Amino acid sequence: MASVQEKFTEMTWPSSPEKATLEAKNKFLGFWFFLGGETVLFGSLFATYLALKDKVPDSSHPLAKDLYSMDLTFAATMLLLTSSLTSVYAMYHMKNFNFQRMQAWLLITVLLGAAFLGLEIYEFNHYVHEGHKFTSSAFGSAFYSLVGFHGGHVAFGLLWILSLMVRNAKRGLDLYNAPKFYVASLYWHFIDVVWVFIFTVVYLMGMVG
Amino acid sequence: MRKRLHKWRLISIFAILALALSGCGEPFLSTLTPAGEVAKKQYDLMILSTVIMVLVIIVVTVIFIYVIARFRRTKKNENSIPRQVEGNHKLEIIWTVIPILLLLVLAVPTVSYTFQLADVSPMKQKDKDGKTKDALVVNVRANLYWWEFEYPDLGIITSQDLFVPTDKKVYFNVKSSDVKHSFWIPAVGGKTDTNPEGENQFWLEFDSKGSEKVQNQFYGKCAELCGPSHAYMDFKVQTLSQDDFNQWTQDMKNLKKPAAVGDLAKEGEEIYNKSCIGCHANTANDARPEKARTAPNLANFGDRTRIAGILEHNEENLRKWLQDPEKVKPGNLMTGKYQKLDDHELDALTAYLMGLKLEQ
Amino acid sequence: MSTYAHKKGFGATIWDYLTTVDHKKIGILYLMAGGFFFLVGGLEALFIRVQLAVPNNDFVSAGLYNEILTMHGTTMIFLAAMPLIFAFMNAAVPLQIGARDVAFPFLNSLGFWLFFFGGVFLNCSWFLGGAPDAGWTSYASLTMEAHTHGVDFYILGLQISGIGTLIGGINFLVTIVNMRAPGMTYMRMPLFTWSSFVTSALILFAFPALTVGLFLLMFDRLFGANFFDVAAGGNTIIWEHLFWIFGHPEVYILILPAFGIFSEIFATFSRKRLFGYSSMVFATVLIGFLGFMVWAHHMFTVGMGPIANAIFAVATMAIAVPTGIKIFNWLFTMWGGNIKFTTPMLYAVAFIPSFVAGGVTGIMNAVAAADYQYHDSYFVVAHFHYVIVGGVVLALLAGTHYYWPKMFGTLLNETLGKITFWLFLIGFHLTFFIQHFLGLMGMPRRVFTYLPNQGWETGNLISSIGAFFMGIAVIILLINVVMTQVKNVRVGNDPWGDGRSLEWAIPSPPPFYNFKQLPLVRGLDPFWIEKMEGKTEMTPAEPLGDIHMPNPSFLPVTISFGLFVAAFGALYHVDGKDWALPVLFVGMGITLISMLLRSVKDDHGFHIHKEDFENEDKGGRA
Amino acid sequence: MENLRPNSANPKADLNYRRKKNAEEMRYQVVSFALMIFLTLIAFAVVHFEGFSHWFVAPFIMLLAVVQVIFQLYYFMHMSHKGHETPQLFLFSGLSVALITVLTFVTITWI
Ligand code: HEA
Ligand code: HEA
Ligand SMILES: [Cu+2]
Repeated sequence: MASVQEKFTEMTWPSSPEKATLEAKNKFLGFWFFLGGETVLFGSLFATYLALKDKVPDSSHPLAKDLYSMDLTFAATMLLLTSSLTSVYAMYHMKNFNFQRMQAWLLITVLLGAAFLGLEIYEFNHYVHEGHKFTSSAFGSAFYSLVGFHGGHVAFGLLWILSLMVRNAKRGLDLYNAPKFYVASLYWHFIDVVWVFIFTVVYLMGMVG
Repeated sequence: MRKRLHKWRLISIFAILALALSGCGEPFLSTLTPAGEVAKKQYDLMILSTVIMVLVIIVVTVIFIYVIARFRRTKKNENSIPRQVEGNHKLEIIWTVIPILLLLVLAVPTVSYTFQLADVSPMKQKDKDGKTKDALVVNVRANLYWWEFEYPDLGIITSQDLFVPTDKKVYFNVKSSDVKHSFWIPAVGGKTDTNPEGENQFWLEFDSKGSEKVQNQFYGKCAELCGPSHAYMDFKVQTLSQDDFNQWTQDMKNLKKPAAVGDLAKEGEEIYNKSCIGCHANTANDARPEKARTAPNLANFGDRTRIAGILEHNEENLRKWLQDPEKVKPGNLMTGKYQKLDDHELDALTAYLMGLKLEQ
Repeated sequence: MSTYAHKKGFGATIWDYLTTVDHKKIGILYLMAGGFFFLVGGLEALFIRVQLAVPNNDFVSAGLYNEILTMHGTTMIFLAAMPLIFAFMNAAVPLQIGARDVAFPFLNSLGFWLFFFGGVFLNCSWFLGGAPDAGWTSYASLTMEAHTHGVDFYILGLQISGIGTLIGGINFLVTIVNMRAPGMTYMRMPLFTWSSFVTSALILFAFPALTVGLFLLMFDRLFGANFFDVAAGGNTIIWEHLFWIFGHPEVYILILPAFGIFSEIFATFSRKRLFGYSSMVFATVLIGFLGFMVWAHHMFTVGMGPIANAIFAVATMAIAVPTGIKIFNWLFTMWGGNIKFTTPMLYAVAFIPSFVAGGVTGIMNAVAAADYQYHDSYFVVAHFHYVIVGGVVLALLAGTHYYWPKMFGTLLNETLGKITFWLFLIGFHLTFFIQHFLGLMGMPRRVFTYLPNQGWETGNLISSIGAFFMGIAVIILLINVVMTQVKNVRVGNDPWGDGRSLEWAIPSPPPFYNFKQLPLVRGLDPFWIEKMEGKTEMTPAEPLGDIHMPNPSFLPVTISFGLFVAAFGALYHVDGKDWALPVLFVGMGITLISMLLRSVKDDHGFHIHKEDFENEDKGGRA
Repeated sequence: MENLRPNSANPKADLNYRRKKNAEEMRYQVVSFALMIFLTLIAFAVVHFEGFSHWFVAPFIMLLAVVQVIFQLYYFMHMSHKGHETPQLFLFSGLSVALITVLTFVTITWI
């Protein structure tokens, strides 16, 4: 078993640093399990949303098809999908033991994620002005809970990746932090997976009516 | 071993004793004395499943007793080491297949009865006035600790006491106006939840033989925790022959604004009109919308068998209720809705309410 | 390492337990906390039975009864049964698979403290305006009406302890997958480990549904959302589904480890290999799998329609098959065996008829059309106490006696143990058998009292008498525990003499690193195999080397405590209290700062060097 | 731990080999990304051109989403690599529970 504090060179860097120590393997597997649980969590939120979609107290409240706009959703989708690719690049450089490039790609990922969040906040704000509020109808509660939980995951992911970047900026890659980077990137992909369903089930299907 | 048998004997004696003491429960309340088609079907299912379960228990118990009697460690075999058997495919197949077969025997009637009990198609057939063609429909509305029964095709509303004809399917639309409750008449059939967000439909049939045995009165219960007085959310079912039922509906329809008889009752009427009528209607054809009907309809109050669903129907108890309903039914929604009544006012109101009767 | 702590006095011992990341000590913590909550829940049960002993009783008021009833169910399920199961999982599973530690020692400790503070928070409600009173199921329509903070305590308390449980579950999954000793293949794992594995998986998939349900309820009650407000388009059935999507797997979360404990006990005291091991594993997995497809059998009367009812009815019945496989395998484990009736074995033996009786009434409940009669009546109360008390509680009592030596190094007194057993068993049947009939005679559950002349008096009185038998039994158990610890007669590795799995190959209690050298596992029941070849210890799979151990940490306590504080802020926020928001932020701050500390401060653990072992004695052998 | 240490005698050659393999894999990733974007575009386009019936659009875009997610899981999250058997099992179990939940909520929640 390799030691976590060992200093590495390109040559000695293992080919799967995210699973090179027992701690790393545990973290890797534990995180996947966690994602399995998260799937159920989001499944429940999706289910709730579908059951309460367009359920409003009276006809003065806007419905899904009155609200969602294609441009905004499309832009948000592109941002988040792209950030998934950039985080893949980061992991590519991690495997090649290229710390600087990894950090750079992570930074891009974080920026894309932040832009996505910005759009989302703008969107929520816009809806609230149209009378679609968290507290105005069951539909509103369900919508903000599902999309908001996802947004919360994005925000948490951003903070996580940022703090990993800052914490390890000086010391570079080793077998103690490599699995952490890797797991954070898995989390980021998972957020993207959830978004694929959100833009399909919530937005696109909402627009169809 | 002897100790064990002893214990089992003790328990079964207790159980049998208890059963003997109480039989199958009270016939107006027990699911074990079914008095209607639905309850009978359910009783059949209970018997069938019990038989299967007893069979299972016997098999297990026989093996069990044999094993623990036969293979005990004794001084003699203290150090012997039994053969380490891995398993036995034949046995394992047997105890997989037999339960599957038993379950099939149970599953078929289960599915079939489940569909039968859910068949409410007659209540969907309406004539051109929007009335149900030839089925009696009752809308049951559950409220915090009281029940309302509306006969939509007859234009009658009653509360607390449900009136039904015997030997005929009665169809129910059930719902709740506040929290979830559940509508249950154990001797006549299983329960159906009254949900706040939608109506449930089901049917019951009250047979005349069973009704006779209980002097035409069954107990109904709320079966879903709904707050402090959940335990007191009882109602009564009065069964009538078809003719009597027709008579009853006629009487109810003809029930005029009640005329108070006597000075005391007249006084009571005044108090009633001042303090009670905002919530309680005193005619059977209350035309107000559901939302406005926030308390039990009192049109035939004098004919009821219970005060507030639980107390013996007499003047003393009525006074007790009117004086402080909270004492009788904690958490009820009448408490605090009217001013305190002094002794005289209580007498007056009691006299008035007790006079709210169908003309006989 | 207990000697280490003892030398330093009481304060040091406390600190040691507050900061421990050792799974064996965490097991003891779970045992103590879960045991405490069991007493609380049991006391509540006794209050219930006193109130119901006679009609029209006024021992407690209507509102208070509902609080006691709710807290009894909630406490027993979440704060007693599950933690006690975690106690044995922590005490035994790493040892059974030949691991030095669990996969995430820190998270393991965090899981415990989250559970603990969640439980304490929930019980604070007693002193702060009233406990939750909407039943352990807290159906949304009723909880939306609740005017006290009771339900909010339920929501936040369960949320906190639920996270702890989820963390614990993930920890055990990874431990079992990644940390097995050389040779310990999946199909050589003891059945308790297997059932812990499946249970952990159920936790992983079931708890998120509860988490979401609790969130929705919290949003509605504390932040003005409308999920369950029918007037605003909401729907309360959503809660029922979410609760039972969690709730049904939950009952298998409870019973599977119980099955596991009994499997160990049957094999040990029959001195025989578990009959049909592979079908036992298969049945365990199948029960876990089917457990996710049947939740709506709690909702037959809701009005889902005959199609849904029929599907869920048949799916539910299917569970009888794998459970039956287990029952018969246990019987045939004893068949031809050499059975010794120790206290744990008595519990195991008594479990079979008790649980079968409860299981078959489960199948009766599954007959949807007939369940319209059983549902929400005492028949259901009888069913689930037969499976829970006759299954889970008997297993916990059995496990307490069985694993006591491994956890504490002493043997509980057998005579007192047997007295406890008989009193408890008789009391149990006395209490709950009659309840079947009460239910069939029309007695609804969750009633705070009942009127006379409905045919229920005798039954209820008998039932209440039975409960007191159980109470006395529990008190005798407590006496037994105290006596045993005072006498402190130490035992060796394998005090039962017939131990089969790895935990019995090392000292009782084991050293904090468990195995000096990882054992080589050569088959099912590895220790038995070695014993049969005349050896007294396991063949090592590795040379003596340095052992890596995790550092203790106080952060799990602070992280959990922060949430505990924050929960008060969230709860009183709706009352418009000025201090509520600051408290919320301070609490979250404590938690977040602790988490940040954890993540920026590298924690590489420490090593025990192999030289240190050389002069250490090997511990007594049985 | 087959991946702990380079197993060829010449570390330089080994390094080059790994570099090449990583680069090749990265190319796959880019291709799958392009496909994902493409699928997304189709989904948006189908909704944008309002000519299609609801009964076609809904299942169709769901299908696209599923395909896209498979790309994410198997390529971006490396679920196709070996050593991912247990993660697969647990992810799909979670997915099944989620699916049943969704199914019931759209069928038997409203009475
Ligand atoms: C440890 C807990 C536990 C366990 C193991 C079980 C096991 C089972 N339960 Fe139970 N159940 C509860 C805890 C548990 N339950 C609780 C707490 C509630 C109420 C919650 C509340 O409302 O508050 C409940 C309620 C409940 C209901 C809802 C009743 C209602 O509210 O109307 C139903 C309905 O189907 C049910 C069914 C079953 C079935 C089929 C099993 C099966 O797993 C049983 C299988 C076992 C056997 C069948 C015995 C052994 C088998 C054989 C010997 C083989 C041969 C057998 C046959 C052919 C039949 N349970
Ligand atoms: C693990 C779960 C579990 C366990 C172990 C128990 C154990 C017991 N339960 Fe409970 N029960 C539930 C889970 C459990 N229950 C649930 C989920 C409900 C449904 C709640 C709801 O409807 O919402 C319920 C409901 C319930 C009811 C129905 C109430 C109603 O519907 O109105 C009753 C009534 O008899 C009851 C009784 C008992 C009894 C007598 C025990 C006994 O076995 C208890 C034995 C233990 C003791 C007797 C402890 C003795 C303690 C002492 C002697 C104290 C000593 C004190 C100090 C030293 C400080 N329980
Ligand atoms: Cu269940």
